[in-house]
Amino acid sequence: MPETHSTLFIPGDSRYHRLHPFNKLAYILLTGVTVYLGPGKSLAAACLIILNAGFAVEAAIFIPLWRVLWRTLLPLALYMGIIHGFFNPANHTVLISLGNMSVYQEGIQFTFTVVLQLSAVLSASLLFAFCTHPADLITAVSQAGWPPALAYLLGSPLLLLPAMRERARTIQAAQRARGLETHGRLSQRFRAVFPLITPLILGAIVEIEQRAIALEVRSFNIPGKKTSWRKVTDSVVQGFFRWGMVTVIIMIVTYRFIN
Amino acid sequence: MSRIEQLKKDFSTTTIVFIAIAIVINIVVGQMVSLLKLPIFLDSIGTILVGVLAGPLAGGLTGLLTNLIWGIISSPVAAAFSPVAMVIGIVAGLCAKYGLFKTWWLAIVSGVIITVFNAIVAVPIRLYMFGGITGSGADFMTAYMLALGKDLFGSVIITVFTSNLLDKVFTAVLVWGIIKALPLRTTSRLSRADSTIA
Amino acid sequence: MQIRIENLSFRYLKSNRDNLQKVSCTIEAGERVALIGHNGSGKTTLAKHLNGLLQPQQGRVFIGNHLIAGESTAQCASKVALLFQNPDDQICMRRVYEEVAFGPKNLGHSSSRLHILVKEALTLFDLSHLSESNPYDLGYSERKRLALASITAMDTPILVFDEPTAGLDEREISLFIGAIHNLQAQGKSVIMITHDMDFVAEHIPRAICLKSGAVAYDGLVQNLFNNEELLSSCSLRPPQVFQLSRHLHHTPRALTPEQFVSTLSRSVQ
Amino acid sequence: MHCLEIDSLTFRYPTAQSPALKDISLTIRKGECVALIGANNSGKTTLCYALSGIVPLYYRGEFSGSVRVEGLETVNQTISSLSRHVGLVLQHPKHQLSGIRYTVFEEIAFGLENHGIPRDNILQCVTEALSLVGLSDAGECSPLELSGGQQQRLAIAAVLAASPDILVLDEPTTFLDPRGVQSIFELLANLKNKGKTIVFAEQKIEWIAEYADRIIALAGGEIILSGSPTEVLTSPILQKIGLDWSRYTKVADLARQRQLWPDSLPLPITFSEAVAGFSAKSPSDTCAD
Repeated sequence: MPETHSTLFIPGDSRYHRLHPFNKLAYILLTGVTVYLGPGKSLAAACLIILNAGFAVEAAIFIPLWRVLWRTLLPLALYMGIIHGFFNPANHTVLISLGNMSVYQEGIQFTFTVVLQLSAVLSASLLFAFCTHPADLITAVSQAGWPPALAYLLGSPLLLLPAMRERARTIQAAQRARGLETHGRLSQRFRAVFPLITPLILGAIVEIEQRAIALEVRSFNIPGKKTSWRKVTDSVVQGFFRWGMVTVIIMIVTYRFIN
Repeated sequence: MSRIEQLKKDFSTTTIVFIAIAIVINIVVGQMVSLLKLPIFLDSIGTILVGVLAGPLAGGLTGLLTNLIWGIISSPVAAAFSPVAMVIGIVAGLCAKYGLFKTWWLAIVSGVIITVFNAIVAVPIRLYMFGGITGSGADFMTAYMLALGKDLFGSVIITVFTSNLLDKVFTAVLVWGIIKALPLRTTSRLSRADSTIA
Repeated sequence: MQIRIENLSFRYLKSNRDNLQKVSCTIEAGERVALIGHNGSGKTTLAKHLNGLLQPQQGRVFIGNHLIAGESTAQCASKVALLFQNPDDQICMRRVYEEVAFGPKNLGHSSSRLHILVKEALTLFDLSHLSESNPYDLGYSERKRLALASITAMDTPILVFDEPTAGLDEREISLFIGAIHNLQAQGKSVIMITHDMDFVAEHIPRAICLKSGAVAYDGLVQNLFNNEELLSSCSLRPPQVFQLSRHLHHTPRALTPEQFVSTLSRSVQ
Repeated sequence: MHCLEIDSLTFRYPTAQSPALKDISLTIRKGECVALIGANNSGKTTLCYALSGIVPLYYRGEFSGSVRVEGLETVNQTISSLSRHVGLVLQHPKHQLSGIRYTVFEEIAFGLENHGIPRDNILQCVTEALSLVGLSDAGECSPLELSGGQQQRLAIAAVLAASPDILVLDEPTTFLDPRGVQSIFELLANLKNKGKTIVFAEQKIEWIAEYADRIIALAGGEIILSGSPTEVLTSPILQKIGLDWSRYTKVADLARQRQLWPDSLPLPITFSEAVAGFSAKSPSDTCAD
């Protein structure tokens, strides 16, 4: 069975799934701008995290989202906690003393803020990744009248990926069958790079012409109005929210520049 | 040639497909190399290849989209670094434009230049979004620098620069070698190839 | 060098059935064997066990009395060379000559020996005049021949080819036929995975047919084609000459045009 | 009526030293099914590209002479305007997927969407194309899940959706297993019956013999032979240009040398012709089975 899904997308029919992809994207941007540039960093981030958790529950993806979130953030938080707790240049209030080393309050606070900010942005991004079928994003891009090339570039890598991964595996097998050592000493492994990646890259580049011709004969690049079979639901309310979010983003950015 | 004409030439259907393929190459080669357990990533090889063969804009787009797409498939953290990947593509394209991919030793120079610009863009993101840490082995270096009494900014700059130097130089030389191996009929279709092939 | 497979079973990680089921067979030095069966019958999986690309989950594989277990493919490569279907999955050098030399170089042949092996392989597949070319400037079928040459040049006692004739034209196929006869004359075994039953009928004496990972047939090609039930259950079509011979009620049924005509002349007399 | 006319066409790729096609003149009637044969690098692919406008509109090389598709000079057209008249199918099924459509149905719709065809018409065109190639049940599948043969039929459906009258296929069966090959030839026969003009490059002589009305043999970029399947496929010239006779022809030729094939009959190229010829020679077949 060939691998056909290469994204985080989990099918569903929740309200968050049905939102227009641009709204979800604007929300990520809004989250980012709010937690990094807006006033009340930690508090805003905490509120947004709670909001995102609500969305995740509504979309029935809370558990997978939570899993990716902590797997990404836990190592970061640990490294950060240790490094900043001990060495942050702003450290001066000792929290715990361990022999001649000390953990400082400023470093821990700093870590706490950064992790909160990251959690907010990451959860908003994951909501997008888990709840948006790539085809909907592509459709939204072409319906908005953006160049077809952009839709192609956003969409096709996802569908090319499984086949290319499979090719990478075959190339490894083929070159090992020709006596290439891929597990030996460091110098051997360095030397293995070229025979492994050259066929992958050259083979893929040689295909380009055929793929380009196949697109051209199907009028990929012609100017003029295009239609779309797939439909992405949009509404006046969604449009209103979208522009609302854009306005807030602009306001926060301006606020930041003035202050 | 007017700017619009160059833009059209830079973004022919062939180039668009090339960019899409290069994005996948970045991802797959990155994974392939991680299996070899080497101190390099090679995950910008497609970006640099496009930059050199199809111009800085196409290269920048390749980098940007690679990380955004990476964000959809595995972890949104990669998406945060998409400006870095974009700059790698742009700088590679500019280096090629000024003939810095014509020989292997010029490619090394390009690799160093790319590393510098990589650091310029990566450091602020790493600093302000991630508190200077990314959860990789390179963080030990940051910790060490901080312990030596350097400030956070300086520590992160040194970390980013040193952990990328070998990778970017190796990638640049590899790209030079791959372009040499490309069939003539393919390079003849790519807009900027002539400026590279000595 | 003999290949002996004993009760080999294997299942891929995500598979819901055994991809190889208790496969046993012995292939002697100098034999030519066709490995046939429909897509997904386990042909490639079996081939990958011969050089350590896959390790047996059950059963054993011997190459020349030597048990293959826990050895890296790079180590097995000096005994068993394996060619994958798509030549672009292995071409990595900038000149045809170097490409052919890549395998034997990895195996550590001396430079004088290396030169002879490469020259021979290039001649065998009519590529000598292209030895300085860039492989990717060649056409698909020339690259396919290049891949065949680079496997042959490794000078291994056992060669396994996956669909070696796909995409070759008649002249190129006759080059390949010449090559496998040449290999046999050197006492090397050739195993080829193929869908081309006409080729099998005319050039390969023995067939091993896999069906859902199990050996459904192992023996002379002639008898395989006589077994119509088995053929259709493996969705294989008998070769053209054989079909003609069957339709005309010849006995024994012919595999090659020459056999056909001699049977025909006997029946007329 | 001629729907494809080539007049003294010579073409050289930009980076090649010698021309890929030399002084080709050729006309193809509406509804004809023409096979192009030739060794590798004989110019089959380039001729397919010339017939669909890819040469010289995508590959801009040294082009002289003229190619007219339904009266339109290809040099003056665009690839997409030509796609309404002539559909091009390539060798590798995977390379023809648009790469941005997740279902078979949407894959076929891709070309129509680009032309701005309204939704209702898309539904109709795609449904027709799907049933024509026998993929009606696979509309909601992912194109990546299909077998090679199915993917190639999908590629054919995708170009047919723009309803061209002419179909040009460049070795569509090279990468397919026997079952896939059979399905493609059955589809071509079906399309021929529907009145489509078909030009296809192919290596598999035994299949060509069954399905083509006319065969053109190329070597070194020139037309060496052109005529009925029997004329071309039993010509001794075939072996000289790197091709070979089908097994049926070879058998009968050997038999003829021993007076076992009727002199009055031409050499067979298909199974049924061979059966007919051998049965005619020995009506009182004594061989028991």
